[in-house]
Amino acid sequence: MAQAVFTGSFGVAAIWFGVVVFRTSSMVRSALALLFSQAAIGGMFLAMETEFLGVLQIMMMATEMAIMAIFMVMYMMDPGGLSEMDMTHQKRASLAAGVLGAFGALAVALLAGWGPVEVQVPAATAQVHDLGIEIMERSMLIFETTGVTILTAMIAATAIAIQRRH
Amino acid sequence: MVTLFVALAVGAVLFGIGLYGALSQTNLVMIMMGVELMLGAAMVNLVAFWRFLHPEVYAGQMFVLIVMTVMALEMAVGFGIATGRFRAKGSVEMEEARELKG
Amino acid sequence: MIFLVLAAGAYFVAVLERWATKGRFSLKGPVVSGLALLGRESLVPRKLDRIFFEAAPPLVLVSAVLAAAVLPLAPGLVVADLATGALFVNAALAYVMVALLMAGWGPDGAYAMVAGFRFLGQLVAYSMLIVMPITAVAMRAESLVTTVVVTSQATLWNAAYQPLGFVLYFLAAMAVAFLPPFDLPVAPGELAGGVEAEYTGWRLAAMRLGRATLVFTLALSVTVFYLGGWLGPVLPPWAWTVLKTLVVTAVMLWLGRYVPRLREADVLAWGWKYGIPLALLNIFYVGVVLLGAA
Amino acid sequence: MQQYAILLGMVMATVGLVVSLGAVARAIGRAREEKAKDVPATSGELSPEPVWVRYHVRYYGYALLFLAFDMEMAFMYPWAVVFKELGLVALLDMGVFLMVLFLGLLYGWSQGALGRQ
Amino acid sequence: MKGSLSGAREGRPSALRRLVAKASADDLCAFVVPGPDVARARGIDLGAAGLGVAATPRHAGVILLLGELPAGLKKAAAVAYAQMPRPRAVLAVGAGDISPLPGPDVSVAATQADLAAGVDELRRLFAAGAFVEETTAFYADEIETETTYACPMHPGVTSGGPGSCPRCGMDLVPRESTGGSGHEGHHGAHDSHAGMGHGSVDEDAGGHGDHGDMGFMSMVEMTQGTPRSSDGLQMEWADAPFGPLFPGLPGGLAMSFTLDGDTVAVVKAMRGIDGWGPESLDDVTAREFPERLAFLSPLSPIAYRVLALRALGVAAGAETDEETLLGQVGALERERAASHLGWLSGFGRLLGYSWLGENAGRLQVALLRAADAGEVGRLEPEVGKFVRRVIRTPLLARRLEGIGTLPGDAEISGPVARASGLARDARAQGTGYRHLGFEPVVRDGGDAFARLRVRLAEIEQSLGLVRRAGVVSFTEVKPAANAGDVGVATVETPRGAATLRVTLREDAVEVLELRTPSSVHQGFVGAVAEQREVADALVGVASLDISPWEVTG
Repeated sequence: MAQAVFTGSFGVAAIWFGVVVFRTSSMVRSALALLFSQAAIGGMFLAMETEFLGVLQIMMMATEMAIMAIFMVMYMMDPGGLSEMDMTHQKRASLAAGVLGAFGALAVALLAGWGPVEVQVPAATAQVHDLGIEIMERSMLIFETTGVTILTAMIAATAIAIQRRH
Repeated sequence: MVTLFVALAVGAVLFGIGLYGALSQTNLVMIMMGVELMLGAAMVNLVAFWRFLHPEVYAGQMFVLIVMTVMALEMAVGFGIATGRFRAKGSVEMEEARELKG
Repeated sequence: MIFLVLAAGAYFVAVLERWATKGRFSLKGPVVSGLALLGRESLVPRKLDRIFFEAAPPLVLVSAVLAAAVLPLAPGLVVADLATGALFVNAALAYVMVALLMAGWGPDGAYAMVAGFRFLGQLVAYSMLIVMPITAVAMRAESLVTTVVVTSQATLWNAAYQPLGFVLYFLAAMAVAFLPPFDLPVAPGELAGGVEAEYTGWRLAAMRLGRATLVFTLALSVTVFYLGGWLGPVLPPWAWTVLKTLVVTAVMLWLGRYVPRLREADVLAWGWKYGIPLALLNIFYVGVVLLGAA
Repeated sequence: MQQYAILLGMVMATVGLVVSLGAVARAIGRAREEKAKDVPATSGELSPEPVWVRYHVRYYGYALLFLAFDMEMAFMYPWAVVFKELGLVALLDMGVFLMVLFLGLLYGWSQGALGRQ
Repeated sequence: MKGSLSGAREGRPSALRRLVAKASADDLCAFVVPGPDVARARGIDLGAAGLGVAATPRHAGVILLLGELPAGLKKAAAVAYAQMPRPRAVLAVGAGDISPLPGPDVSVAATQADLAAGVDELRRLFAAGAFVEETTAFYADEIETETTYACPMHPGVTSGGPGSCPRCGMDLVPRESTGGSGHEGHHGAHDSHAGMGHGSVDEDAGGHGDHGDMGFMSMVEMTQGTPRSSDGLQMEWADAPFGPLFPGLPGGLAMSFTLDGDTVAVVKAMRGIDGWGPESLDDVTAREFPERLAFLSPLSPIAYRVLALRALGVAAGAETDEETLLGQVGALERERAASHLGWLSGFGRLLGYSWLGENAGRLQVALLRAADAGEVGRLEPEVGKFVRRVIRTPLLARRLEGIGTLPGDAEISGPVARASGLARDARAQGTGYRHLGFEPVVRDGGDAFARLRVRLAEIEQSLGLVRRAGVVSFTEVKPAANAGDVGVATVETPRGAATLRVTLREDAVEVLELRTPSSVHQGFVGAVAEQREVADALVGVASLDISPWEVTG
């Protein structure tokens, strides 16, 4: 039960920050709101006894969303939100889509028969270890592919963003 | 059981918010934030499934790692594009993207 | 017990810092200036991001305390011996940057703004140099549990086992705690206080407290990861940890007195052009050595 | 589980400490409203104009590379834990992975991403 | 008012309040106006007096006013004082009238002993009177701000009151600007903001209707007509004053950087100190003229005293005797060494190199306090050690090289010139130096590091000259000149060659021309600072060693 409570409260935090992301007019705020939303998701992982992923999520998102804040401040007009200006369009449609999506997912979550629920999970130390084995053995090719993907992303990002100086 | 549903529900709501954001925002960077939220939702569900359905199969955790990577790469490339656009057009507004084409 | 040690440690850091900067060693110095700050008005700039402004000082302190919580002072003497302790330390320290970013953006002041983004750049430079050396440490310990990391150094301290990693981590740790010569976000001469410029009264006191705790935490992490934590003869284990930590702190604080502050461009360039390759080299070296041993 | 509870408790305690600091300060007195007191202090000049503008960050080249490069450690930590166990294979796997990433770094370097823009 | 602070906090003294009051008395931190450099140049050591020096008024409890302040600095001091958190106090050290600030809590003469006594007095005041029943708010016209309303998207659009923008219909946001008296730093700012918004009004008036709702704003339009940035990304610029009371620069030096991110795009309003300069030299008799000129340049008074004496001497056609010349040389060289040390101390503070800052300051004060050439000589070995150590500092070269380079044909003098390989030195022809075997120190590079090396070398050279001269003081012989005589003289001050041309009227001296190195060098501030990162820009400016007191006009 405690688990459900923790998961739920972190979940509520995640949702609340998620809402703030699109409600606030200050760009830095919205970036950091996303940061804390993701960190709360990490908290949910911890509550669900997935320690490694949880801590990793909390850490990764701190740096990545902070960097998102950089680009928000660079490219969004009026980053301080000094004037509450509206930068949305097709509001109703997207709201409908959002609600629809949410309810669709909810319905699936509730209706689908998930079968028996496991109560026991491997200890956190074992998790890290087994994940390592997984990466190195079964998912080795996925892992290496990820490497190549990251390489592509780095090259793409650099090639587009950086202007060559001679 | 309860926790699983709680997690899935949270995932669903987050996904909804993300979808709304991605569709409603006029600005490339904001759209990406919506996408980030949706990916976050996906991760929540994945972890929930792994934890409550197949804790012995670590492909689940691996999958989460991959999603995380996708998130990061999406940001890297997205911001790359944003920078390029901004340098070229002086803006990252999608509205204007259309205007300037037409 | 642990909290006492932490508090005492942070306090001694404050004393040492005063000694290093003001050149006067006084045990009651920090208390006096702390009280003095409490007694002064804590001003709040107009047109500010109130949430950020208020949240930054506690966030620095919180992340420092959390990082310290997973670092053992002695066998069994650790708040939370997490299975991913080594990773948790990084995770907690990442939020120092978030806090400083908030503090920089919050007050809507020119100096603070520049300072906040400077520190974000600094993070981009040092982050990898925190992560990779710790990875090498974990390789040797076969675990992310901090207590195991310490016991894995029973035969030889990591400082000697992987000196390269030690040096990189030490410098990166100084950068995390924005100690001179990495004090770009506070830079008294360049930005008149930087992120701290708009903080006064008790908020400034909280900020300084957080900074002191942060320095202690980082010194403690250096001790645990590289200087064999509590390992040592005669003295009780916790005494060894504290002793080593304070020595590391002293070195960190005094180093900065004798070199000029680095330029942001250099911090970034060196971090990426030398730091990361060296860190990778360190990992590879440790891997080879471990294979040789096996 | 209870470890997280302890950590959560520590967070609360720390925040409580800061809040109580504030409370003591409040007990001593509130700040007096005065002219120009709440304008950000800029070395003796009164410059109340907002600086919340689109800030030109010069290191976005690094930032972009960092975003991608950062992910490598998500795989590195579990790898480090099982390294000894798997031995050479692990070293080679990670070696390849890191080499690939390093190529990306070198490309960025060659394109001048590592530098003030 | 006695027994309590002018800037006390409101509240009936309680146990807790007494405690914190005592604490704040024990740890006094001062914000120095015009700056610590002036204090050191007057041989005053603040640290020894038990005062910490704060980088910003926010962190200070005491504002220390040093010497008679010109109007411009009084205004700045008023602003700084207004921004200090209470309890705050005013400590006047040899300062005359300090309005608009409230009357000083403690006022002492500008000597080390008096200052120490004043600080003790201040401690008593803090302990006793940090909290009083009721306080009065500090107010002065100088800190008045006026609110105008501007459209965030069209900064050109401003109005007196709230409303909505005629172009985009957005609500205008309040923006404050400083009222009060003359303020170049800001009159520039608004225009630049307007220019930043977009090129001109008509160009975007049309391109606007086609956006659907009025709320939506185009960024393309915002970024039109903005000056290009180095990497082609157009961001908005913000003005940030650096000075007159900036910790990393000589006190009084007032600049305003327009920042493009952390890079200086434009340097605005580099100016001397309001209400200071040669115009205050009118109607001064020949008798007190040297006195007056020396007073006007607190960072190197002796050089200007000698300059005045020589100019008057030439006017009178009087020949200065060997012994006086030697005395002048000794005094000048001692001052030069001290001034360079003072520059090093400030530079160390800017660089965050605390060891340099502290030791250079200590040596400077010691040098200025030396009673005779013998004492100066005894300092020589220590100074030598110090100089060699500074040169060997790791990372220092890396920090300074390539910063603050100047255009080749620049009309520079003094160490700045000698650091770019030019052997310009008025001493080379100067009487009195010949038989001391003087050779100008010349280094190549023309950047901040070369200037550092030149000054370090000159410190040792000057001490050597003092040793050979054997004296550090001279007797003033007031030459009796007749009306109509014209005299011109040039002296190599620590910052470069200063030239003075005077003519005598029956009762007063008329300054025909006063050419100071700083007023020449200030013209290059833009060249060394623009398109540099803030820290590098500041290093470049500081390396020129501009004395705001000499900046005429």
